[in-house]
Amino acid sequence: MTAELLLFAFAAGLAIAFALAMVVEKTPVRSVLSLVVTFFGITVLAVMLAAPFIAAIIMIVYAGAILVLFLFVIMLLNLNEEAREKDSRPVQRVLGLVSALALGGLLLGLTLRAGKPPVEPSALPGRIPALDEIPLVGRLLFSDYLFAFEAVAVLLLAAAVGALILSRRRMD
Amino acid sequence: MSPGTFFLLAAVAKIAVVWAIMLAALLPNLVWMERRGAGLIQDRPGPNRVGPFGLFQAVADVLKMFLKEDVTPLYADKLLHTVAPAILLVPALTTFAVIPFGSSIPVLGREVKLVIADVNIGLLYVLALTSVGVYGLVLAGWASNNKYSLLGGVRSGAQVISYELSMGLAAIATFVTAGSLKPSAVVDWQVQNVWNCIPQAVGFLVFVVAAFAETNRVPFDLPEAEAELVAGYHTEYSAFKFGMFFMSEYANMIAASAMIVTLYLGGWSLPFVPFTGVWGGIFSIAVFWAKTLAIICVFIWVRWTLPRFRYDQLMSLGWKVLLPLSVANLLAVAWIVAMKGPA
Amino acid sequence: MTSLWWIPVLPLLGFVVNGAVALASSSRRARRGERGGPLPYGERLFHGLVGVGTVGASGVLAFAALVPWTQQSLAGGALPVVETVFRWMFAGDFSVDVAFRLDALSALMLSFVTFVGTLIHLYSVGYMQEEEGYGRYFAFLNLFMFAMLTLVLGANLPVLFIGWEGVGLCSYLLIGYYYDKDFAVAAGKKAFVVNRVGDVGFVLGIFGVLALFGTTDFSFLEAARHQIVSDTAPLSVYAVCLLLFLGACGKSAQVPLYVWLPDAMAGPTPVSALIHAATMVTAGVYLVARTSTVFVLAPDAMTLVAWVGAGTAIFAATIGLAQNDIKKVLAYSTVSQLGYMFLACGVGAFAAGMFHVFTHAFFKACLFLGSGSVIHAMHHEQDMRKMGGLAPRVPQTFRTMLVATLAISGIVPLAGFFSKDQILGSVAAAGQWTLYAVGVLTAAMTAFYMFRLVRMTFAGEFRGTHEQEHHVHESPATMTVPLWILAAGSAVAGFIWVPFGVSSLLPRFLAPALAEVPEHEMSHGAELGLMALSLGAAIAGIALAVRWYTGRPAPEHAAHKPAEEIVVSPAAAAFCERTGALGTMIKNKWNVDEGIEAVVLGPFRSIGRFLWKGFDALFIDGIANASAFLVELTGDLLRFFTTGNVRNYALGFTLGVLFLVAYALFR
Amino acid sequence: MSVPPAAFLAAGTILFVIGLVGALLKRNALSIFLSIELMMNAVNLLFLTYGRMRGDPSSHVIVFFVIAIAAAEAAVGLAVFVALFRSRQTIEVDRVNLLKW
Repeated sequence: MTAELLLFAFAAGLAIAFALAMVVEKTPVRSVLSLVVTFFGITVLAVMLAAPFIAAIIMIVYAGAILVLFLFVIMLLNLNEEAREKDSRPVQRVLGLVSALALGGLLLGLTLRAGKPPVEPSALPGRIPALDEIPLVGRLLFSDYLFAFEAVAVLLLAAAVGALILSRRRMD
Repeated sequence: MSPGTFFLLAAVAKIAVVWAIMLAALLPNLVWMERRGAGLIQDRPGPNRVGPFGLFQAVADVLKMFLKEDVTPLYADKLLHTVAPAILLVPALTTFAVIPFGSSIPVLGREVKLVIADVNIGLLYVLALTSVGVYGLVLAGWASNNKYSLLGGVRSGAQVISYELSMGLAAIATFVTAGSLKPSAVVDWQVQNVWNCIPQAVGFLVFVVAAFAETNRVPFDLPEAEAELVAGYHTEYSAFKFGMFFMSEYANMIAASAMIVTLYLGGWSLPFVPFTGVWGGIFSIAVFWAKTLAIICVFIWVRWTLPRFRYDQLMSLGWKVLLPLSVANLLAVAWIVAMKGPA
Repeated sequence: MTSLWWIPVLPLLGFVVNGAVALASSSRRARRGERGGPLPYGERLFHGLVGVGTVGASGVLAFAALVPWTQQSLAGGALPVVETVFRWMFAGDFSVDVAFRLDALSALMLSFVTFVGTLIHLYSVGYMQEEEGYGRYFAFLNLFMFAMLTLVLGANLPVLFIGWEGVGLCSYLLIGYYYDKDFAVAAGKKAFVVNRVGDVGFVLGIFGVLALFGTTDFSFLEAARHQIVSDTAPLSVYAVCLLLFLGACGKSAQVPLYVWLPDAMAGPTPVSALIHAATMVTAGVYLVARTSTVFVLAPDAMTLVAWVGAGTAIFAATIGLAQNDIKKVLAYSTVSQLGYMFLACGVGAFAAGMFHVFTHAFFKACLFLGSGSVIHAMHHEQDMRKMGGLAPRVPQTFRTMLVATLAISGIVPLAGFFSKDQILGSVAAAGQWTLYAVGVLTAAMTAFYMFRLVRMTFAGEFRGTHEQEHHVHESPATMTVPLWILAAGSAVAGFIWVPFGVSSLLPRFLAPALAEVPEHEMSHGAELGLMALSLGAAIAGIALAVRWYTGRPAPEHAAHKPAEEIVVSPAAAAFCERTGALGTMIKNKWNVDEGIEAVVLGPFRSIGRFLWKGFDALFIDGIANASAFLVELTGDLLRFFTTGNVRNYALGFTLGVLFLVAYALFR
Repeated sequence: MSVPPAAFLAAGTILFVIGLVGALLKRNALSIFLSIELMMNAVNLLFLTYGRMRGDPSSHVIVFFVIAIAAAEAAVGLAVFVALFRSRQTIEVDRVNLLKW
């Protein structure tokens, strides 16, 4: 009981703290690393939500591939530090902060209101049994979501080709 | 004793066993093995001064690491420079959480499966850890603020990511036959049927080659190619931090060997030999480590025998040969399994 | 008999092969920068072999199919053979197959189309050898044969229509064969456009047939024969007949859609012979004869056909009287003869019309090829005023042309006599004496202008330049052999009508495929009298032509005069002077082209110009410009918001979401 | 579930807002991109939570798709940055304002 709560507090705290660090940090490499830690926290939360498969996928795809890609690009472009000079758009800055926080407050209200479960969770017969997540997701992917699955496959291919062409050096 | 407490105690005991074998027994002596093996292959004695056959060389090495001065370059990113070796070492050590290192032992009337955490996403767990390990290499290279280090880091990152794909795809094929993502299920399947290295020879080959690349071992040790990059990503490391890199290399090697054994060589099992009772369990542990050690010997043998690849050769091997091979293997296996119908 | 579809397909193969080789060859020449000049011998041999070979093979197949069928038919009647190749399209009850049909009518057409076609292909081998576009020429000629055979063999109107449009296309392509000459291009366009007018009628006619009979398959002919028509209102049958006849008018160059045919002489002469004399232009007659069972349901339409035919016959003949271009004379002659054929159809003598189609194919092809031979000899000089005295220089051409001229003039016992006499006899038998008089007058004129042509070309002394005189030579064997064969055909083709035994061969053969028209009995004596009358008219025309066009007084320095100033026959010129305005009108071809220009094309151009300047430029463009201006204005206003800074956009986006969420929350 | 789902929802929303703040305030295109990735994962977390509450495994599939699309987006986006950096030597969004016309 309390162990679970403790674990949640640890993971959520880790995620939020490092997310903040990511935003505050001026060095892009450190930002990326902070985000990795945040993802680690999210992964733990996902496991707690009986989604170990998704958790592993987040770790493999996000931490293992996407963020490494970010690191590569940072190293390739040699982006060591963000510009030190003052933000030339203070209005934008203040307005952005205010609106983001306002939106955050509203969203919090919205999610928490919608967060009341429609049925008592324990009464739900179709609760996801943690052990059967992978076959369940697999079956859904290849039945109800088959078209979306194929579409995403095509999208990934297109993205790969597009990325290649975009980053290719012009042969003049 | 409640089941919870028993489970906890058993887990602690299993962790203790694994780490004892790996950290205390295997890891230091691997260095000795490697150097003696090199001597054997290169027709020279190797370390033979410290203790009988130089067996205490490991102790001397560790002592030296602890006592040397720890230098951090002036313009390095100190935090990351320090964290990087740890990031590399931790995944290598934690991989063992999902590898079954023995059959099972009856303790106090309960069967204890000899695997620390028999989770149903074992393979994904391993892949996730491997992908985290990349950060150690890349950050070490970047944090050192040294061009050789940076090049080594980028190289190793690209290499590990490239070969991770083939490795994962090859491994998935074994899980397809076993019908589960649990490594223990794969071993069970092999116990009941046949070792995977026979029906999935292609996948086995791909996996072994990719494992060499994943561990940055010769012939794929480009990140630390001394002829071009001094020492690659650990050029600027010394003393204990360097020791951690050193350790993690061997820990990775052990982990990779253990994975090979688990997925393709029947894990802790031997054909036609039943493993029952306490002694059977203990014997299975011995079998597992013996197999792992044999694979490690292959690693060492290859290191001192083969020349290094060029970087473009490495990439084209990974993307143009291994990846298509592993995909084809996976498709073939999946087709055969699908033809056989649901198990 | 299972190989009917090979007959059209073989020339199609020839087209593909010839076309591909010609394309490859010309692009190779273009790459090498070679321009002009005849093709090398090997390429010419290849094109000639493929072109003549495929058409000849198709002819062999055709005769192999039609001879047994004809024997069977004459022996005791044979049903039409219909061969379905594949289902083309279908919708509900309606379906169209690609199918070919062999019956009496198509057998008759098939026989002379393949025969004359092969001869003309052979002739072209010699005639065209100097040409750069040799391969292209043979490719198109083969394509034409494919289309014509499809037209002839088609077992339903849509398939017939494919052939119909195909021959039109080939006609266009071959008229414009010399595409670097403006007049050839213009003539091709004219032919194409005028034909479209007729084709509109034909297409609508096909729909009309579909509406009346529920099918376009030729089975509707039998339905019409038994008067099984969905809509018995005479008006709808009448309309369908008129529409089909409009199509026929376009293709067969009847008044007022004849204007394209004389211009079509811009194409190579063998093309004129094959397409614009022997085969394609008779497709209209074929169509009317084919649908004769429908036409007889609308007697008024028949009358119109007869009058249009007779009118065309005499109208074109008058123009032919005063033409100086050798091919133009023949062209107007063709129009005039086609008029005869329609005249026959119009009075219900469909068999006689088809008979004239058959004989005309021989002597008109012979005449055109002969004129081609003359032109060849004269190095592309077509003006008869520059000719004269060619008889001893090109004796074979002269002799064959003389035979054909006698045939067309209707001198007994050559082919033209029988067919023309049959037509005139039928007209008289039907009691249409006005039409008969027109026919006889036309016959006299025909004899006159044909002999005028012969005399101007071959008699007297040479009026061209010295170089031309020096170069005049007889054509090679590939040209003279077809000439002799066609001349022989012109001589004997008429005998298939002559009654041997019980009844005449041809009408008995054609009868099952044509409408039954009640026979008008005439006494034997009256028949002989009419025969003598038409023969007399022809002889009178010939005599006048021979008297006027002696060719004797060749002016001394004719060679240096422009053609306009050469007076070949002072007597004819004097006669023309005396007729005054009429003569001038005839010389100017009744000013039809100018009239069409003024009445049809002028207004069209005005409308077009109005639509261009008044409607399109002001109104349509105005809309476009106004909307563009509006967009520009809006853009200028909205430009304020596009700072180009991504963060601004992101902020705007966030604010939008903020409002949406607020709405969702506090709603 | 001993931890109330609201806690997960709150955590997800907070992470989302942090990402949003980062996306709005950061000037380095790469950092903005990182923030967007964070927002996506916050949403993933919310999806998983709702799925858990309703016992609906479709949420896992949706998250799976989000991750796949994020991968595609990252590939193209980073390629765009590389191309941008090649032509302008910077990826500061304030200095890149070609979206104007």
